[in-house]
Amino acid sequence: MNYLLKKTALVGALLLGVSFQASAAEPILVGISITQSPPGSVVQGVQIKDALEIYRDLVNAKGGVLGRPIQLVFEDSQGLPEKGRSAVEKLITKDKVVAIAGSHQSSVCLSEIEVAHRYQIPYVNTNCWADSVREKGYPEVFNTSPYNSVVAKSMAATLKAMKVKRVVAFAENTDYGIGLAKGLGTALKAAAPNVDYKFETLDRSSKDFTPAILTLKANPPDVVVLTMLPPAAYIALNQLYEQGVAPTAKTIVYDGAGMADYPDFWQNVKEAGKYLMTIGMYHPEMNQTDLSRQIAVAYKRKTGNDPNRLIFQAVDSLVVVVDSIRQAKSTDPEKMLAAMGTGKFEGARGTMTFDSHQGGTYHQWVDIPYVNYQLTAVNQAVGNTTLLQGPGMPLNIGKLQYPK
Amino acid sequence: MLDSNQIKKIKMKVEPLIRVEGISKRFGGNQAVDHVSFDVPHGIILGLIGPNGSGKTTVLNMLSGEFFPDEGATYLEGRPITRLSPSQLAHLGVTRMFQMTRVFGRLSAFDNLLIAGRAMGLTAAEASARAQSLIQELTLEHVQYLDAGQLSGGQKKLLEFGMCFMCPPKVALLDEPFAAVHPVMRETMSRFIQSRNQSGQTFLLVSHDMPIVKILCHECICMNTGKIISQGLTRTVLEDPNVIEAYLGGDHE
Amino acid sequence: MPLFFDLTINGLIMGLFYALMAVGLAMIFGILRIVNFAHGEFFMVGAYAYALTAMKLGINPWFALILAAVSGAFLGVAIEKLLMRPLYQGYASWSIVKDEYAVVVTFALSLFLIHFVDKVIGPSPFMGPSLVSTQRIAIGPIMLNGQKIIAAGISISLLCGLALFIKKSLWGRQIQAVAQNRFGSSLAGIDPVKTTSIIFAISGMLAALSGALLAPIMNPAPDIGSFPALKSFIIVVLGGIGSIWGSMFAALLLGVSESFFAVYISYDYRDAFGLFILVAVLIFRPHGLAGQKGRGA
Amino acid sequence: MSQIENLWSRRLARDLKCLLLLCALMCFVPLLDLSPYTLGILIIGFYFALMALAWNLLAGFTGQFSMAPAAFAMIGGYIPALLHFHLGASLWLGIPAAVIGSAALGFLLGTTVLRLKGPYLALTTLAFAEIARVFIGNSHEFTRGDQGLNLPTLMDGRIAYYYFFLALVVLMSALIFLLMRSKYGGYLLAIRDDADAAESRGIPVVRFKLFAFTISSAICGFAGCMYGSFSQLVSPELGLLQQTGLIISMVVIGGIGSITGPVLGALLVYLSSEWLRDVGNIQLIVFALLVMIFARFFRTGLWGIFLGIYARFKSNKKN
Repeated sequence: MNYLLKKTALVGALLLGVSFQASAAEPILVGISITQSPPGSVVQGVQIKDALEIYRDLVNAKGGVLGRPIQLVFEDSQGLPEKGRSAVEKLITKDKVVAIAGSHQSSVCLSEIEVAHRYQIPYVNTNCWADSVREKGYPEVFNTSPYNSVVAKSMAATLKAMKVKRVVAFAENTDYGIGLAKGLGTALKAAAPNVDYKFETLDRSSKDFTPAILTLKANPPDVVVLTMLPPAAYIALNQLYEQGVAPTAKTIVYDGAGMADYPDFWQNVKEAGKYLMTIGMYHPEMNQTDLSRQIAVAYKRKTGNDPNRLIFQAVDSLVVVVDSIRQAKSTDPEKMLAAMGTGKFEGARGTMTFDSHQGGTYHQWVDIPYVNYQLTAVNQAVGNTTLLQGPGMPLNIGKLQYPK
Repeated sequence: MLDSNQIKKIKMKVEPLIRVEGISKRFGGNQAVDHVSFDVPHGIILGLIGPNGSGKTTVLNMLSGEFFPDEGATYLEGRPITRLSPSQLAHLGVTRMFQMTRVFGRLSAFDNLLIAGRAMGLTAAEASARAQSLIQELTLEHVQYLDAGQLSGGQKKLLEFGMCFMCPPKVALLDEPFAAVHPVMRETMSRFIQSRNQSGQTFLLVSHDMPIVKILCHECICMNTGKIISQGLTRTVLEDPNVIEAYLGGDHE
Repeated sequence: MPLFFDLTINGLIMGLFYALMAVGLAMIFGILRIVNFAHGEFFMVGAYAYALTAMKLGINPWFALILAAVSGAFLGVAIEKLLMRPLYQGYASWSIVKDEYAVVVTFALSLFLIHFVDKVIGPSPFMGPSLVSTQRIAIGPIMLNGQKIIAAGISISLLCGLALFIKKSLWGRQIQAVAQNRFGSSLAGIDPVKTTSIIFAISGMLAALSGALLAPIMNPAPDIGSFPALKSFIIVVLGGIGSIWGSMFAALLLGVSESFFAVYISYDYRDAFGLFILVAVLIFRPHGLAGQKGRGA
Repeated sequence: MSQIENLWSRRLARDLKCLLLLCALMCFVPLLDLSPYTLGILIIGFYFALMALAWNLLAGFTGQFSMAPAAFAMIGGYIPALLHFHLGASLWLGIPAAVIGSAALGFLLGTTVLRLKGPYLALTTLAFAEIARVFIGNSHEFTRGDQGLNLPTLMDGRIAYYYFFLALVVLMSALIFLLMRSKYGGYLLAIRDDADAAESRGIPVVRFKLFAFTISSAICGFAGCMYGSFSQLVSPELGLLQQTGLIISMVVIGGIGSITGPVLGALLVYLSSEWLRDVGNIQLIVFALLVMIFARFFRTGLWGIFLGIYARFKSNKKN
């Protein structure tokens, strides 16, 4: 019993400490809802946290915004919609944050934006791809994240250029996975109607996808598309390889999640990662802004890893929050939202503006840069991969390699 | 013309209280009970004896509905009761006591009696009245409010007696009631049994304890390896050479 | 019918792994009549012990395998000493209290282990080093992951070894005795407490080993344990309480039927399928496929 | 404490008094004008109190160890959500549907599993819970999968919801009190302590097990539905095994086999785990340890500890 008491006392003391700091120099609080413990993807959460802290320090080093420092309040969504909802609820009602950012899983976003909408607090989506997040049409929600429809369009274009006949997609049973797989289907119908395309939904909590893969063995398709997130995607990749289904001289794996630049990618897939073709939201050959350079250096110093798209997406989402405050000259939600709706924002990946048309791209940074590249060696750094399509450039499918 | 009372008497003569017809039970390989038949007349204390594993407890379990016989049938006053559940049997007036005493451990002794009474359809008032009188009859006053789980083995036995007699049954099936009980308690118990029997209560008593069987039981049935080997007045059964042989044999094992 | 063939092989291999995970649980279930909800965490600990010692300390994988087994056994004994003693030292005399205590404690333990590892070692999944360099081997038409073959081989030998141990060795016979009748066996001079800690050691060791063997295949993360644990629960009941052979049989059956169910019925509900079987079996054959009917479970 | 106090009726009465006292105190909490967030925490605490009461009715009063309470809450939440999502039905149709639906499911599950005992019962109910969760979580087309469904809210304003849930807790405790004071309550207790003995004392065991199981499922379903309408979101996470574990732990810490215990446990455990969120979110680690310590060393739970102190206090006053 007194164990409990001690703990609560400790907690109380800590809370006091925090609130004291806060009152010292009244900072601007920005709420960050990320996954910090399983079952969600903690790897993503950690990257986003690092990136946001780096940018926060940059801003505060320059004297903050409106003369006030930025303070990030982190909450753990555990990658669960329910926890995300209560986390955002806490950030808004208890910590009184001026905006929410950081979320990186569509199912969580979808429950969080409900809360943001209820309290009319700006919500910047860092990495939720599902179109349904945009289709809700909530004026509080702005998206610096990649989005399924653009990914689907680009993948369809690539597949068309490859002149493939048969494509099979493995989709995880989430809004992201199924959404992208379906989107790819419709995009393919438009781009290359003669391609025979079908997708299977897999339970991402399952550890053995071999049965699904075995069905392809007799007659492998030209491309196996993965719309799954790690770690399930890693397992699927390995099992595709070990069953000899892909990559082969006939079949290539095309990753639609942009997982090739995850820090834990190579420690989870070995040989199976070679020849993986992937859509990427970042590549060193993208035209760098000086912000992105600063971030890259700082991130390398902080973590020892090369930066990846998630780092820049996170930074950009905070950029939007900070600059909207600067442009609105106020932390009043309405003014911030107005600024976000109309303003231009110099992000790490270029100049961001948000579409105002309802639908799949509502409040989305539409012309978000992306690339297509292929991994050609085990443990290859993203910088050394073969770039099939530079940002905003035409696709050069000729460079695509197949295993001998 | 016969009045209803006389008819009842005649009926009692023709209809035994319980009739057991050729019941058998086997567990896996071994034939625990093998075509056993006997009657339990009204108002008797019938002893069911036999060495360990002779199947007497199994017979009791089949009578009380713990499990059903593979073959054969059992009747209560001519009415088939072979496939009734223990609770149904209890309501018909066939109630049993377990060898391992079974009381409701986390409730006070008094509550045990109350619940037993309510379960047999008494009102709250009736139940607590009977409970009080039984508590006295069984000399449990000093422990009536303790959790039944805390009572001594003997006290538990007495309590279980009490629960059986909240609504006096037609027949009480007692399984080794005297096993591991303090002598004083035995006294209380056998007095209780006899006094109840004076007022016409029928008992079927499974026991090892020959002295007490001699004292209590009017008639006896001795079983061995699932069959009845001797049956009749207690004295004659106990002197039956088969019975002695069976017990000696039992000891040799 | 190559697909049929492939599915069967794959199913059998999965089944073997399931078996290795489950027998330990079956033994605990058999001797204490409780469900160890932290069983999956044995698996997780094994996987981590193996992968970390092999990768961070760079020691030989085979040696790491042994380390994993030891750590599992150690954890098992620790749990038995710290948490399970009350169950059979008259501390919980009522069965309901026993079940409740067992579930609460083992459940809390699993929660603790998962989040402890998550905080201390970190959340990201990683692939343990394979015991063999070649990642894939072709045997005729069948492609197999080299690690899977080795792991399957080791599982078979372990399971047979266990069966022999239970049947032949003195400890094994003591275990059987205690499982049948704790009280009686203690009268017969067998120390049930010691026997139980042996059981926990074995159980932990086997689960940890399966974790280590699957580390290169299943990319362990802190919450990896829930998957093998659920499978094990199913298998234990299918196999009948405490029946080791039953569990092995059930494990293989589950493995194969799952991989067919996945292909011919649904990938989505694959993990529910085993549970369906479980419920069905419990309804129609409450004592499992192999378990014999005792008087009152 | 004089021995007669040990009579079930007395124990139950004392229990209810304490609970009503506790709830009376909770009535004044909103006067401290807490942030809506803190109120929200308390409301969720009440939700867990309802679940704990339901589970305790089964485990603490009837001796049936179910692992499915969370699953029934999830089902109870999803029934109105699906009705709303597919047919646009209002909550006023949804709530009774939720109660009836979960009761019916509980009845069906009960008829199949209640012949089983101890670990078997736990495992089957666990299997049922997982099936329900996998099914709801993976039927993406029908249930929107793991992203969950939105529910219309019942009333606006946290204060209103707070008192609503508090009232529900009081109501539910009162109902359970009445049940446990009646002879049927006695039957349940008898079944808990020794089902075979209860049977041969003339209590139709299976029927009353089923009765308790159905009631408990219905309460869980209702609680889940209410929770959904409060958070305006139901997701498969409601049915996670961890949730059941949380509920069990609450009952154990609070004190199993009582009415006050579960409610007290639910509030304390949930609040403390929320506080611990702020210490580098190690709440789950600390919390798990706490549960083990309690289960191991304070088996009677807080309620038992309290009674012990109360008794000593009483006897001191006598001499």
